[in-house]
Amino acid sequence: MSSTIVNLPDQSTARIPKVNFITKENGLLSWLLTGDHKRIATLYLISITFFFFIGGALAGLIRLELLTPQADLMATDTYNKVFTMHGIIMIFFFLVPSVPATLGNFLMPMMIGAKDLALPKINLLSWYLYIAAGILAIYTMATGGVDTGWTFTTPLSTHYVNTNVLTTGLAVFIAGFSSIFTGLNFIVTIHKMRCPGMTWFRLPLFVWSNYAASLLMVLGTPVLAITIVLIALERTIGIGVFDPAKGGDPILFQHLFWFYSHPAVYIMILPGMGVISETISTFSRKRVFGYTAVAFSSVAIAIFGFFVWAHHMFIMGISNYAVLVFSLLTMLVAVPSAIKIFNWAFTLYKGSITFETPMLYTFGFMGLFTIGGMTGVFLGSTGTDIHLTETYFIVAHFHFIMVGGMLMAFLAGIHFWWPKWTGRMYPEKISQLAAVVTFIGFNLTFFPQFILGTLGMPRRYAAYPPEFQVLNVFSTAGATILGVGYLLPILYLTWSLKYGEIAGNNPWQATGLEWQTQSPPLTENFLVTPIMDHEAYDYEWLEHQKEKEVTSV
Amino acid sequence: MSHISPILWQFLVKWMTSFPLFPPEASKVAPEMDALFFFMVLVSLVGLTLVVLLVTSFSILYSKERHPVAVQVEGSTLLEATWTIIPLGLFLVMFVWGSIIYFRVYTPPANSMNIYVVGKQWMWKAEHPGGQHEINSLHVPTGRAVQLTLISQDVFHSFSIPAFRVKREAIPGRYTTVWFEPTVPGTYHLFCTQYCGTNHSAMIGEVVVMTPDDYKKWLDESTSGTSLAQNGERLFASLSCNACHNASAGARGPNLANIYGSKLTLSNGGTVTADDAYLRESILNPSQHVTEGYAPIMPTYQGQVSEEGVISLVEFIKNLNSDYRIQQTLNTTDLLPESEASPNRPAAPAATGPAKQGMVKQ
Amino acid sequence: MSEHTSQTANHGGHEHHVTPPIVYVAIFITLLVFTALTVGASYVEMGVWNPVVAIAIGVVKATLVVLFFMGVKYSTKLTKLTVGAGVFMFIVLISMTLADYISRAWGRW
Amino acid sequence: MSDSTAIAHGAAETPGHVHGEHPPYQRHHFETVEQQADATNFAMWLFLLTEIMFFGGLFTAYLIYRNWYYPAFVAGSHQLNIFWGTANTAVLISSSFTMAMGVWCAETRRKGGLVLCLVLTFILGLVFLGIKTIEYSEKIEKHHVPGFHYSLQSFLNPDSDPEAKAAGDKPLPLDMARHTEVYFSLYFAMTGMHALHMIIGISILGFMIFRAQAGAYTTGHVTFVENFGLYWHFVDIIWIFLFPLLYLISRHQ
Repeated sequence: MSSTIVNLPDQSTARIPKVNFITKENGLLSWLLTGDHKRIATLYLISITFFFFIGGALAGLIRLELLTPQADLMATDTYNKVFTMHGIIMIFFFLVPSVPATLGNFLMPMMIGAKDLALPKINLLSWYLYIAAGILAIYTMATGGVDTGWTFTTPLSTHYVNTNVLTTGLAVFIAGFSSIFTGLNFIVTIHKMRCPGMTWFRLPLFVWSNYAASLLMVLGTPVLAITIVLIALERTIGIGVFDPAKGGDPILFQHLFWFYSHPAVYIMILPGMGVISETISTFSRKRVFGYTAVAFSSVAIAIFGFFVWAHHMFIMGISNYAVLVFSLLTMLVAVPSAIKIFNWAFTLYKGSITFETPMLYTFGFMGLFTIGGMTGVFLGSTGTDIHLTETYFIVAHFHFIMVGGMLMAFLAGIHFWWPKWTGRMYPEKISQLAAVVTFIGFNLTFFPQFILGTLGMPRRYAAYPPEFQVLNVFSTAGATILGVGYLLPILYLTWSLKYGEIAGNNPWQATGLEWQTQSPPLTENFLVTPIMDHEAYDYEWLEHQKEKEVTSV
Repeated sequence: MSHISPILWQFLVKWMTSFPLFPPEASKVAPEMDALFFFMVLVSLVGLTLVVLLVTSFSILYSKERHPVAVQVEGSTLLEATWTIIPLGLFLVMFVWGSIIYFRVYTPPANSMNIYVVGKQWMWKAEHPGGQHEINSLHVPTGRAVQLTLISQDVFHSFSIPAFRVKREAIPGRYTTVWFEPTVPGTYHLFCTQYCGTNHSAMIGEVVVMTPDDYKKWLDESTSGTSLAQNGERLFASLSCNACHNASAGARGPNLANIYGSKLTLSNGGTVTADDAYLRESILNPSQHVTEGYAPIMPTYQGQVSEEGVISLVEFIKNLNSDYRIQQTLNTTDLLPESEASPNRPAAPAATGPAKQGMVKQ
Repeated sequence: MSEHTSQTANHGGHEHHVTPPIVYVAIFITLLVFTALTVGASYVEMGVWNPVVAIAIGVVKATLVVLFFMGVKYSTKLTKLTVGAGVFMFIVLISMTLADYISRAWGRW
Repeated sequence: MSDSTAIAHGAAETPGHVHGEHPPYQRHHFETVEQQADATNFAMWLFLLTEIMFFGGLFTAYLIYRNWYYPAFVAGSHQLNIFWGTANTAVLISSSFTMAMGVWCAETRRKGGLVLCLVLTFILGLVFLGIKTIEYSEKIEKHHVPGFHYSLQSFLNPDSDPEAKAAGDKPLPLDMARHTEVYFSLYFAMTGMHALHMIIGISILGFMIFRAQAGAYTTGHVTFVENFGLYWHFVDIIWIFLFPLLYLISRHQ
């Protein structure tokens, strides 16, 4: 028995299918005017990778600055602009669209047996909005940047800085609409475009979690939009809604902002959880343990996610009664995440586990997400929140969720579906190495920050007391390793586009409908509309299929 | 060791010698919060170990070499219920425990001494009742509950003392409070933790905890001569507050003696406790806080009094124990120099110095 | 408004409800009446009930528009659910934010 | 191909389907016209969901400040012209009615009726904006636009202002008078956002009138008209709430 499930076709005879979504049409215009979800996903993949590396470069600058206690690499205002742009680019231009707009866009229609998303033009529009917003953000950065922090806290952002708040706000506003359209498209598609036999409880869990995330996008993002409009009005003509000098309440801004921005963290993590459900099932050859619980926990997170926003404001002087309620609800929202972790762990039970790259990233996700989730409880509990909030503890916490969780899941997904997307495999050994390097680099970068936060080092500091230096040096060293871990995939994935082995339709022998079509898929995904006649993750059905094929040949 | 570069060597030495992993506990609430913190660390470690143990043991037991054919298991309601209910129970324990500490930190005891703190870009100004001013530092005695009344002059700031495990945002337009009881003399970090603009990272200072004797000495040395309440008294006079707020029969404004802490009935029918926040609001937005039986004729002082001015007015009104003082301010313009103010009763009836306009912004 | 004889138009053999114009006319007139009513009510002293009445009339009018002009009365459960979800989230946003503001007055905080 | 394969007989080969030929407006990725109509209709509803939340933020702000600064809100509200407000409500309800009739015409394939209804809706929309312009220009004249030389005159000294005088307003204390600016901020933000939606709607209407004349919506493809109708009615609903909240605060005083 070999220790891998990878099953590639005979390389001497195998060919990439002549007709696929990439070769269907040629020329730049055929890409820029496409309605094909897979091409739009490809456009998204290229653009978010670009923004990820911009955001990553800014993160590198932050870590370099923090190597020494003094603000010596850059002036404090430059540092403030750097971390602001790092936050804005990473959140609005990488994390929010990362899995949904790339993997989700690429896979969702195939997973439910549809030819395309319900609204292909809206899908394309959402990419153009994203690009317009991205260009605006880069323009902002080039013309002096912005130093409000990604949270745009009033009255700082409205009356006390003279950087490009308006253009940044506009960029975020437009990016918000891009994300609304993606979410809206997903919801419509999942409701209306499922193939015959694809009942709700036969949907892959990736679809469930993207559905939950889409709900958040559709319901949460508009509140951010109106908040930004009010900020812009406040800043330009001073309407006074958030200005205490005119009788406004800056806390109201916090309420409206976090009404979106807390659900936004679930927008960022839920699709990643979907990826993990797919990979962990495939590489343990087993149906996800407690499918229904995992599916419902996604929806539960989405719904509860709307009731907890004020936990970002515990020390801001909101009413203590509200603090109690929001803290209690925060504790409740932690439960579905715990359920998911244990269900994934038990999916391995009695499985037949192999350790290909996506699975390594998945293990990384599970460990880091557990730490990130548990430290979230430290912050949800009001008592410890007082000490830990606004310090590096919270920085470490959300990086464990966002980078350790979401980015690991994103990379797991990219490696998992890469052969489907391009028709070629990447080199396995080096990609496993990259996964391990990423994991080590990540822990070295962010674990010391928990200790820094407990010691009280505030976030967004360009200079800090010298006794914190040792841990900061660790963190910067880890960031360097992490950087290598992220550069490696770019290199070998690009290499694989031309030199990778031909993957065939189903290299992982996975059960999803997307694996039952050719790689790369056809423009309308399937030759004929599939009919779902089995449950999701039905490996026995798959075995059955293979036997059939063998006998029919 | 000559082949190791001096900088790296220096770094390694530093690493070996001073490398704090946990902040000092210097307040009464700190050990309590740390108990919860370590409980949570423990739970997290147990949880993480459990997950890691499950994943590794399953990975070894059921790797493809050992276990070539997967056995399909649908799920287990019992197991799933277990890992729903146990975390939920633990989280609820943390919720209750955390809330108890939260309420402790933000509920100052009645006998605490009050220090006002004004945050502005980018400094902290502390105003002691005895008239001591400090910038970016705070001197407090051990063994006494110290309440901070915080406000910001411009943007959100956050007053954080990690060694005390307390933190509170200073927000514009409203007082917030926090309290602590220092236990260990020493010098501790004071940070602004809410991002507040360019020099956010320079908005730091030190909290000096002293023994009560040292503290008394410090108070004597650094007094500015007039207490906060006396400043307030001058302001009260110079803004002609006493024209209405006096004890005479038929005065147009309510008598302010002993008003602090009392329950007031407002003209709109509501009742309110006259606390710092109420007093501040009544100065700046009087029409919403008119006491029953009075006409809404008081002008607003928004834009005429600085936050420090409001603080001294509030402190003055707080310490008004008799009509005598109002009458006195009504009639006196030049008074005897100030005798020493004790920290406990900073505004003990005493004469005030010549009225200064320093607190009044034009 | 007794006229609920629903016609159906043929869109590729799919049952699609077409509301008869008489219903629209009836709703239109009702809406105008309610508009007059709400203006009139605002001139009547009702104390705390003034805003309640104004909102109630607004809700009734909006419900009529949603049910008939927008045809939710005859649409699928999914559409009804969507409308319900919108109203629900709207109420969550408002009520949970107001919960903070209202309870600030309860204590010393 | 075996029967139990997941990739079973698709639509093209299945004889059960009625449509041998797809109508020209059916997009390639939909199996049937109904699926397309359902999907776009649902998408429109979801979009309206986002609109509810968009205005939700403004309504939240409104409710909070109305509770805080009630006298200022009353005085500010009395500055609005109730005649124009009521007229505008009637205009918008009428436009909603003509729009609903337009949808009916499209559904029953009456091209002339559809064009007429759309033109009427278009005109009523313009009338609404016209009246709004009159109201806004009144506010500009009186310096009641926040941020632009905002004047407290009408509130500190109601006798100087015929409208405030007519409403029997008492002078507000200075601090409360200043908060009328918050009221007008919200007034302009809310009605401005609403007017923006109207402008977008009217632009689309203009486009639709031309398409309707070409007969694009009266051959069974009514989805676009229906969905636009939903949008238009939604804008109407927003106004139905804005009107009492902004114009009718305590008119009896």
